[in-house]
Amino acid sequence: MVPADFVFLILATLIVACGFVVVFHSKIIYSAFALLFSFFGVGGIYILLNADFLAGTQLIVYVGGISVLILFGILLTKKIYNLTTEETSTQKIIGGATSLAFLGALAALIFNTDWQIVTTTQEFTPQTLEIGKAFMGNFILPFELAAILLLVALIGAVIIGRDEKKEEI
Amino acid sequence: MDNILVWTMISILVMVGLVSVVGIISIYLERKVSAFMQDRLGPMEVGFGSLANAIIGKKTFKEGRIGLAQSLADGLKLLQKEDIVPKGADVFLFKLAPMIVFGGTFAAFAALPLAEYFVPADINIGLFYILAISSFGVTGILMAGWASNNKWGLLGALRSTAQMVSYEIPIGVSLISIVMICGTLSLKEMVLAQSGWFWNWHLFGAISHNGAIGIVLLPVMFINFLIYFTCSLAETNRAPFDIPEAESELVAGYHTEYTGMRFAIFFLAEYGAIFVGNAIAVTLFLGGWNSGIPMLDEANIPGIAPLIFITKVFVLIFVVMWVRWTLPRLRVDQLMNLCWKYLIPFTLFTFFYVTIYKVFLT
Amino acid sequence: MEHKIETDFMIINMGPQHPSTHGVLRLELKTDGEIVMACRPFLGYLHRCFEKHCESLDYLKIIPFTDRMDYLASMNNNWAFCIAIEKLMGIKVSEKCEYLRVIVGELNRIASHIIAFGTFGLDIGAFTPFLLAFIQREKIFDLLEEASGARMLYNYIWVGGVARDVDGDWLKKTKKFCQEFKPALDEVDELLSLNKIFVERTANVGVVTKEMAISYGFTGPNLRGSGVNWDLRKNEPYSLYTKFDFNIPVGAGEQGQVGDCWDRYIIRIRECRESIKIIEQALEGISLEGDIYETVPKNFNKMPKGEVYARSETPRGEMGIYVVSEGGKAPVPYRVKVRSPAFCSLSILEEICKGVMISDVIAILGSVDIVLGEVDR
Amino acid sequence: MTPEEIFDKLKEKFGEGKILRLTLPSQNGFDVCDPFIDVEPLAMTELADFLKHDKDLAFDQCCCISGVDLKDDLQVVYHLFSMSKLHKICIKATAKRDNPIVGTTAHTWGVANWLERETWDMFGIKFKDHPDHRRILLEEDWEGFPLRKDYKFPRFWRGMEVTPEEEEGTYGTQD
Repeated sequence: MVPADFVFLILATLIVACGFVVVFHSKIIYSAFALLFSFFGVGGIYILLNADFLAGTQLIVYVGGISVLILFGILLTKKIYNLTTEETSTQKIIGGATSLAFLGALAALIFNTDWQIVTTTQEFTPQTLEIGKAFMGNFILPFELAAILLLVALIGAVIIGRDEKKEEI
Repeated sequence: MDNILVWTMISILVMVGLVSVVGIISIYLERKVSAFMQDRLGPMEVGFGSLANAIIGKKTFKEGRIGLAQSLADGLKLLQKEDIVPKGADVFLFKLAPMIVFGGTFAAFAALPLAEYFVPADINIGLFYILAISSFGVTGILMAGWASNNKWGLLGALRSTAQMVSYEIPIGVSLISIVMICGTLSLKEMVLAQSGWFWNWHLFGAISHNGAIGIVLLPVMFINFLIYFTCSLAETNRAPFDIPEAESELVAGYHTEYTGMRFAIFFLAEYGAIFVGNAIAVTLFLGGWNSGIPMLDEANIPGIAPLIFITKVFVLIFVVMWVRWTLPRLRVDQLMNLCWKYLIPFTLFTFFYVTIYKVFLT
Repeated sequence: MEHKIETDFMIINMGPQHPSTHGVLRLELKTDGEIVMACRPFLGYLHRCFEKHCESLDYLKIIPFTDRMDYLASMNNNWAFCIAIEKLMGIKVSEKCEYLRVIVGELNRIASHIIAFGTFGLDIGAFTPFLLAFIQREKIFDLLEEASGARMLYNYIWVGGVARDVDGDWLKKTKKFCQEFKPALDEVDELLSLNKIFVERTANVGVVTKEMAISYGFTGPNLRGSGVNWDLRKNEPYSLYTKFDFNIPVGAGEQGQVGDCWDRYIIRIRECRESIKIIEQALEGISLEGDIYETVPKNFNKMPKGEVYARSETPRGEMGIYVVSEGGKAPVPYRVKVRSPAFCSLSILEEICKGVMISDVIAILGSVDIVLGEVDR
Repeated sequence: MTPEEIFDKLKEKFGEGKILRLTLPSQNGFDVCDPFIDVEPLAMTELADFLKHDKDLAFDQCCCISGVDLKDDLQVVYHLFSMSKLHKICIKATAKRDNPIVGTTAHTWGVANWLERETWDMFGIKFKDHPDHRRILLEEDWEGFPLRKDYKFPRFWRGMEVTPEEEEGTYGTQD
């Protein structure tokens, strides 16, 4: 077993375990934190796959951004002096059936794919340059579209936030 | 393979040492600097001799003259303190939080280029990595504030998060200017690009990259540096942006309920974060381990490169402390105003300027 | 489709153990995020039954108790009480004693103002001015210790006189202090008063209009901060204050509106300068001839029947002492009521802390300058 | 205005029934006192309003509100001052001990709110229509009114011993 496999096992365990916590833990705050660690583990996997830029983005966007946003939402909505904010699951049968079906679909996908196993550890090559070239070259249109979308979202958020405040006053 | 493992282990050990030493030295410096500014003496009694005496039980405390062992003694004291977990706290998260905060800071240390031959993890996207990993600390702070079941803690955590998330933007944009000039994200290469005379440093327009024309970058680089420095103060919750732990408002913010070693870990992490923040400033703007005088660098004195680096960082840390003991604290809304209405537009302007420069002048 | 978003207020207890409630005051804040919707002060954590004690103590024995009310300005408390008793007994105090009272009273006023603006800076987050000013406060304490024998709780001003005489050496030291104090105060002033962040934090915050200030019983620097030119030392002169030439600084809204926190703060800095002026003039005027016990009554056996309300200007404002005496041979007052300036000033908190931010509550509380010992008595 | 003029003006406005008498120094057995006017306690609210808002009187500053235990009665003493006219007066409202009620002045002077609460706290004098009629210095559940002359200090409070046994009876009693 090479060190990379060992690290992969650790990361995979982290992701799966945290995923279980996200789904099954009764306290929503635990779910949120577990989700965060799950994201973190995914970032680790990216590094193992030599996708360094993607890993960094994963950390910045998901760990530093989205998870914090989720946590923020939870902290602001749930009362601090009521630590037992528990979520119960309803509709167990439908939920179970859906997830079983989904599991089946995934399994089918996994077993039907012709996996190509790379045996040699590839030499680490920086990805940032290629990504940058791709963004500014072939994929300039989607890139700019995404940028405009984000800008629109930002302005929209500002407008919504401002309107609410006016009503208050 | 073995070589790499050994080397990694050594690097990790050195970095663990560096983090704690940095913490201890910073705390000592903080006390001495504040004392100096306030016309006091600061710690005077606890020297290494008296500390040793106290440990073995002798009762002579008159050996210290400038209190060198004060922070060590404080650390020892905190280690012995009772580890109190508040009654309503969420025990697991409460205990986990300081580790995450510390982990975030410590992980950032890995990519610091102390010298050309000593970069513990010479990652290709070093700068990006540090920015990414230090956002991990935010979650630890949120965790601490929430888990301690204290309203002041929660308020502090919320403030801290809002502040850090906002100030990451001007930091990122101001650093992108440098990245554009260097054309790399690797911290090591950035420092290498600044070797030679001190006017090769990015702060002075990075003459080495561009020749004399680089001088047009000088004003924006100064602005960039100031913005980065301001934002790094905010990122590390230092005065005048220390509103998350404003002791006169929120008691102690997110670490109100922490005692003993857990509190000490928060402190170490905080000073570690200050070190990292200023280390990035030194690496990107002030030439990293280069002394600024080529003769000195070429002399190849062993160990001088990390020394120069750390000295530069501590000079900046001194400025941080200077600012802290001089300025009052901003209010939350003023803090956000500063970020969104002043810093971000200014960074966008410098970013634009550098883009124009890069496209048309090189 | 209409969304009804329900929000919940958070109730926060600020105090009684909180770094900036200046003692053991509890504020119950109802907050919506960072905005304070309502603020309710709860007092009494330092209540020591001063008025009840007074009803079983001799007149002279009450004086040490007055020290413990406003422990930052004990001299002025002693003085206020003595003025009331002297008014009751019809005693005219000798000029030398009056001079001494003015000197120690003004020294203590400076010491108290140092705490006031120092801790105010501390509340805003500026640590250094506080400690720089404290060095001067230590010097004042040294002087007062030499005069009275104690550093904070002096028991110095007695009915009809003062407890101890001073010598020429002390006067010289006091003079030297006056000269040293001015540049030191300038330093603090420079460091804090016009600091951009400090002004941003305090100007236009906690504005108290003239009418509100008078209605809510603001007195002293707080009242003057709201733009009312009112000082008992000028408007209802007692002791020797008619002899001295000094100005009454009045808030003018230089950085924001009249009556904001910055105005209340700057008044105190300026008052320190005026106090120095008074002390210097008093040092010129005092003569060391004469017996300080000359006008001290030998006993309190023949108290007149009656009641007096005497007020005087302490650093926190106007302290009124209402004494009811049964007359005859009763050695103790029938009733003593203290109109505490900080108590009255604090009552405005509920009114002006609506819709401000948590940090502003701290600023307002700091600018009003309360001493819980005096509020609770 | 002199105390006599103030007294006459008030009497003219409110009549004999509400404005009882004026006492000047060395009258009515006093050796020393500030001039004061005795008034009917329940008339205090409208009286305060008039005192503050009348152009000639203009008592804008309420210096002090004190309670006094007169053994048979309970008295509230108002020291008023006018910053614009520079005159002062003392108003006394005497209420019966068994049911002491005085009209509130909290709507007129802001500071009266707390001063009246303190008087209620210490003397148990009720203020009619007071906006926030709670104890202020003592605990909400404290029993008795400490500054009354017949107050006995309690032995226990909330199960805590607040007066040691040997000292019982030595506090809070005159003579």
